[in-house]
Amino acid sequence: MTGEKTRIGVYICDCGLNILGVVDVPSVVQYAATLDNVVAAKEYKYMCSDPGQDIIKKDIKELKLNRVVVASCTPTLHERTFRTTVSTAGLNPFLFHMVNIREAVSWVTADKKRATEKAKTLVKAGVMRVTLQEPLEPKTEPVAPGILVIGGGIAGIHASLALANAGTKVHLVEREPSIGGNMARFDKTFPTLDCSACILTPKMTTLRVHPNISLYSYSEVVGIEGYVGNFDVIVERKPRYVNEDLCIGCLKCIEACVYKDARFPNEFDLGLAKRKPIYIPFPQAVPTKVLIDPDDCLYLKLGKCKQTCADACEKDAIDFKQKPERVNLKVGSIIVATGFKTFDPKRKPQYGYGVLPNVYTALEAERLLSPTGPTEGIPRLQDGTMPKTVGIIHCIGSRDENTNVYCSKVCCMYSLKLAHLMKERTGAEVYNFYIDMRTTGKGYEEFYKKLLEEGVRFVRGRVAELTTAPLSKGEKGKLIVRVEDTLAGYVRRIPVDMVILSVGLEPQNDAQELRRMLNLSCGKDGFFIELHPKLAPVSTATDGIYIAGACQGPKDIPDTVAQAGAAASEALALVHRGVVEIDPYVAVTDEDLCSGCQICVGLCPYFAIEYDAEKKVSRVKDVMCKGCGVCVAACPSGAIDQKHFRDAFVLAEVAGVI
Amino acid sequence: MDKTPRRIIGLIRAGFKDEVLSSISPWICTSCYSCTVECPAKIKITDIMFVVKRMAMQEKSYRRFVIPDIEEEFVRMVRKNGRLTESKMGIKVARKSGIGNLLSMVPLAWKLMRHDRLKLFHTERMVNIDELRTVLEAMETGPRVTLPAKPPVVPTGHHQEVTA
Amino acid sequence: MAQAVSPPIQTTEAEAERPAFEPKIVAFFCNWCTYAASDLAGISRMKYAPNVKIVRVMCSGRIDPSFVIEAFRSGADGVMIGGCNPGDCHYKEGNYKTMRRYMLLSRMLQDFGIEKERFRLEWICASCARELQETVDKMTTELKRLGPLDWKGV
Amino acid sequence: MREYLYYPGCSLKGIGGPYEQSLLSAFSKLGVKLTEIADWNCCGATAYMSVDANMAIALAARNLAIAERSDGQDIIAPCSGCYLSLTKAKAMLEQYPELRAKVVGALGQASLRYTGRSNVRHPLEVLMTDIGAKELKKLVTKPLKNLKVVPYYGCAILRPYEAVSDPHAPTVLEEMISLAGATPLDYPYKGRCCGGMLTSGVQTVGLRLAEILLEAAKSAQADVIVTTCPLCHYNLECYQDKLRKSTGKEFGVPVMYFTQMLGLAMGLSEEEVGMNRLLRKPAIAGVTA
Repeated sequence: MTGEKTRIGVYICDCGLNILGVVDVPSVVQYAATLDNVVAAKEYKYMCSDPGQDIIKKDIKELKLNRVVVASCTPTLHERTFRTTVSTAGLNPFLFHMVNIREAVSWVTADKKRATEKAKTLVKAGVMRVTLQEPLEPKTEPVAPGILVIGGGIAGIHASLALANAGTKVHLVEREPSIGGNMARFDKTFPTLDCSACILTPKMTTLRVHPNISLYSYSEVVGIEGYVGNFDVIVERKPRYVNEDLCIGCLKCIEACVYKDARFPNEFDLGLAKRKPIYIPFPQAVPTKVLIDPDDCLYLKLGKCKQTCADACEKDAIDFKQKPERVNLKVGSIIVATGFKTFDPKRKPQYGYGVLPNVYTALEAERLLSPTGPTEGIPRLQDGTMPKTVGIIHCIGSRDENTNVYCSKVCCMYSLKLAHLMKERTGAEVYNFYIDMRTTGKGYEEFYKKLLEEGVRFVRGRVAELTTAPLSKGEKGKLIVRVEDTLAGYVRRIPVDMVILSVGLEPQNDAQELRRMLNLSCGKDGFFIELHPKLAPVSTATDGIYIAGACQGPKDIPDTVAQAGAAASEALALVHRGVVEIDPYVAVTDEDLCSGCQICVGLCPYFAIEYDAEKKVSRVKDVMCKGCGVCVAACPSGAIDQKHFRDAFVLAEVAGVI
Repeated sequence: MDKTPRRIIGLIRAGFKDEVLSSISPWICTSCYSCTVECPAKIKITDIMFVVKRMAMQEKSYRRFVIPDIEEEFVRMVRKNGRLTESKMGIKVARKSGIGNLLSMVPLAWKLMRHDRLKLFHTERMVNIDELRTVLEAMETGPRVTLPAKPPVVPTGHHQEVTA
Repeated sequence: MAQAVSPPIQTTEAEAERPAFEPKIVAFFCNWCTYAASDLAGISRMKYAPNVKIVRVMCSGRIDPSFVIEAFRSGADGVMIGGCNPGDCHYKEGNYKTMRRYMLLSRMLQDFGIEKERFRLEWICASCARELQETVDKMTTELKRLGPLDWKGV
Repeated sequence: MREYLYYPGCSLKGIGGPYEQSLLSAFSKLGVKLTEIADWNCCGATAYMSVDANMAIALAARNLAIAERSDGQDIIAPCSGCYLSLTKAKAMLEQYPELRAKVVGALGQASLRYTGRSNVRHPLEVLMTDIGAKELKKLVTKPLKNLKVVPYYGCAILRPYEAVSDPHAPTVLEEMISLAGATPLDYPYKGRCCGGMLTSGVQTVGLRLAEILLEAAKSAQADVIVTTCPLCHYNLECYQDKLRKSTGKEFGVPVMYFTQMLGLAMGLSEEEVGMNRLLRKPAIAGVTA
């Protein structure tokens, strides 16, 4: 290319009215034409469209362009598109530069004149930068065949099965002793009132025996290194104190435990039922293996116990000496399906959760309604009687500037489901206190209508408070719901026996830790952010990592399953391609300039720089360099530079923007 | 309360100025601020009630009843003495709410006097009332500062189709 | 709270005729957090001062002190560096290096008479569009108050 | 020695007399000096704010300006209404520069200077944070054993400013009650309005609010309701007769100030804390004898 005259084509996109509505594009084109080395400057309605790309291709061939600048949206959106465009026309893709005049100009600038000026300045800087750019070859690397799925709720289960059925090796990591997630806690699902266990359990057992799936239950991902195609994962398996390979799930040990009564709160039942120190979380648990809680077990706590459980085990599976174990995995991509937690209603003291009797969260109500739950599916009050009236209060913690501003999406529907089941099981009069009914799924509005016909009562109004202080005889011993009935136009006091708080969905407590480990982004609400809300809904800003289910935002089971399938297909596409292209923005040393001080060696977080003691120079190992450029900025002799981000390129851009 | 706070806010947003300014609800508000700390939309309802009351006062469009009268009486007394004399205020209030009410308060007043908490002929007042008057008069010169900067009531609204 | 009321800014007639000073600010943003925040600001249609021109780098750790000095030398009135929050760096710890470099460089620039308001380091996460908008506007306002930088170089 | 400025407000000079009396004797027992703000004026209360906000703020600001003369001292405003008016005025003067300019100018006409440097505090919060539970505990010589107390905060010290305690789940008064050796009852309406001005203006509403509070206190089998505000005290104490006539309910719940409770626990006599000025005295073992 040396000696050849620089010929630059500049293409300015109107983006419909997105750019044109604010920036005077024709004047930017006119201006671009006057810049050094620019041989063509053109405007088009949508540069990213086929005809738009064709203009560029044609010009490269006919006008013999050897540099291209496109001024349009953010490079995160279309840099790859245009690189492909220029390379199909025979130009090296790295002789292209993209200038952002939409997200960085037209959408963020109020004054049209100043927006146009800014666009001109940025185009000038882009032209100055591209003039210096050099051709590069993209790096390709093989993709490891396995896929890691984090989280064994319905999202993780569905994604794992989809991948495994396609012949891919899956590693599923679940932190609880059993997979199944929250769906396993539900009795029925809305709006079809399918039995949750009946549709979930077969999937769980299929997963357990699937030859392509390695299940790590009661385990957590504690470390992830690497990048798309090549992730090194460390999984920590918490000790069950029961050898998983030997345990056959006969449950004789539980029977034999020295504790004759179950007296420790069962996590699966949210503390509403009790279990022994040695237990199985719920009957359909997968894997069907017992475990021992070291905080409750006499032997593990005090070192003293008759160990009747071990005696009862015919397989000698009980192992009090078990220690946490670490497993190293190599995977090509990762699906994050870590789910949600429910809003803690103690943050809204006016609803008396934890203080007043017979006030439950919706998830607790699911257990009360489950045949395997503490009341065997017939909800009872704390005194053992059946409730005659039940109040379900919507939007707890949701749509509230003081807590979560977002709508949790599933609560209206699950509240309707709970109302139906409550009425069906107890015959109670059920009130729903709602702000708006949001029933926007298939068959959802019909379900709402059905409940209206069933005689479930609906009061539109945000409940002010729940109190036990009666103002009349009829209110004595009741929970009184104070609410402005905005349809009737009165402030009402409605006495009920039981209250269900329809708590919203929140990100898991440790979502931030996982976010850091995986280099993901979270929104203001703490849920993981997708790469693009419309066109890349399960991808993330980190290549090779996909998200599915409620860790991305509140969603119901159908949406979760659909997303899990989408994430599986994205991950599969990557693994099947077998290779991944990586931007070659690596650091390079000029051995003539290197003084051998080795400052860079210590700075590199990837150990990608080695010191050649013989020649007394440092050298960057291409394959290990991730292209951050930290060493470049630190080199005291100016001997290191970064491909595509050379000092000269950045400085040209700086000179351009001033 | 003829209109709930939610309705008052709704009417303001829809531009029903007359309906809002003639409502007794803002005057019934004891400014306990419960709504303000609880509002899921962080609307400062109590402060808006104050704005509505002030606008109604300025435009003389409030419904005449005991509360606005008390508040005006309060202001008069403070301007005169710099402080409030509860006994005198009490008598005025009781008188405004009817002769029956006034009489019904007599036993209580008597009790309070006996417990040294009410002095019938005492007036609570500042020493240097002129200083306070100087400040208040200075406040009255020049334009009034509107609080909040943008008043919440929009000027016109579509009116109800049917009035029952 | 030392001063009861800050006096209104007085404009003389001569000043009023001159076009208002618009500072030039170069913003080096890392690709993963702050540049993503600027994209989000765009998508959310948040308006901010057009004085800021963004130069994208992969990591704030790539920002060579010479970039900053060069920017000031060629006429920038302010330079902003935007990176990921501590602990959130896409390249593990590039931003820590940025922080150390920034502190040194900031002191050095102050010695050369460049006010510290002219050179800022901001951690702005990918979803922090609002912060981005506020920071950019605040810096622009501050620089308007400080006036143009008349720097002849080191 | 700790020193504070004291802003009594109109009520403490009248119906709230026992509050002033017990506050002054309790603080003097603690060795804390309270200096009454010289020639203070009415805080403006809610009434002035309803008529004219500019004037209401100026009224409150004059008190703050006078307080600033005693440099660095915090203002103790025992009446919740005064506490809120003064705090609010200060906040609004920060929030609205235009208003501040006007008020500063008007105060200037009377040679008063306002900078906004004095803090407004409620005595409950001063006792629990500045003096501290540990120090107070030492001085409790006559714990009020077996006394079941309803902690009643009312509105103005809890909302909308959060300086005294958590507006949703306040605890500081309960701590004070326990400290005095008494038992704080679980009371659902501890931050609910007492009726405010409505008890005299619109009795159908005002007395109803007082009734709800008294009813709940009675059903909690309270020996006494402890309040932090003269208006709450008046509404809850003085309307019990009237409520009996209108509703037929006999409440018979005594109401006292937290400063009276603390004073008694610290060994002050009934007279010193003005117990004889209450319409109905709580039965406190070992005190009344």
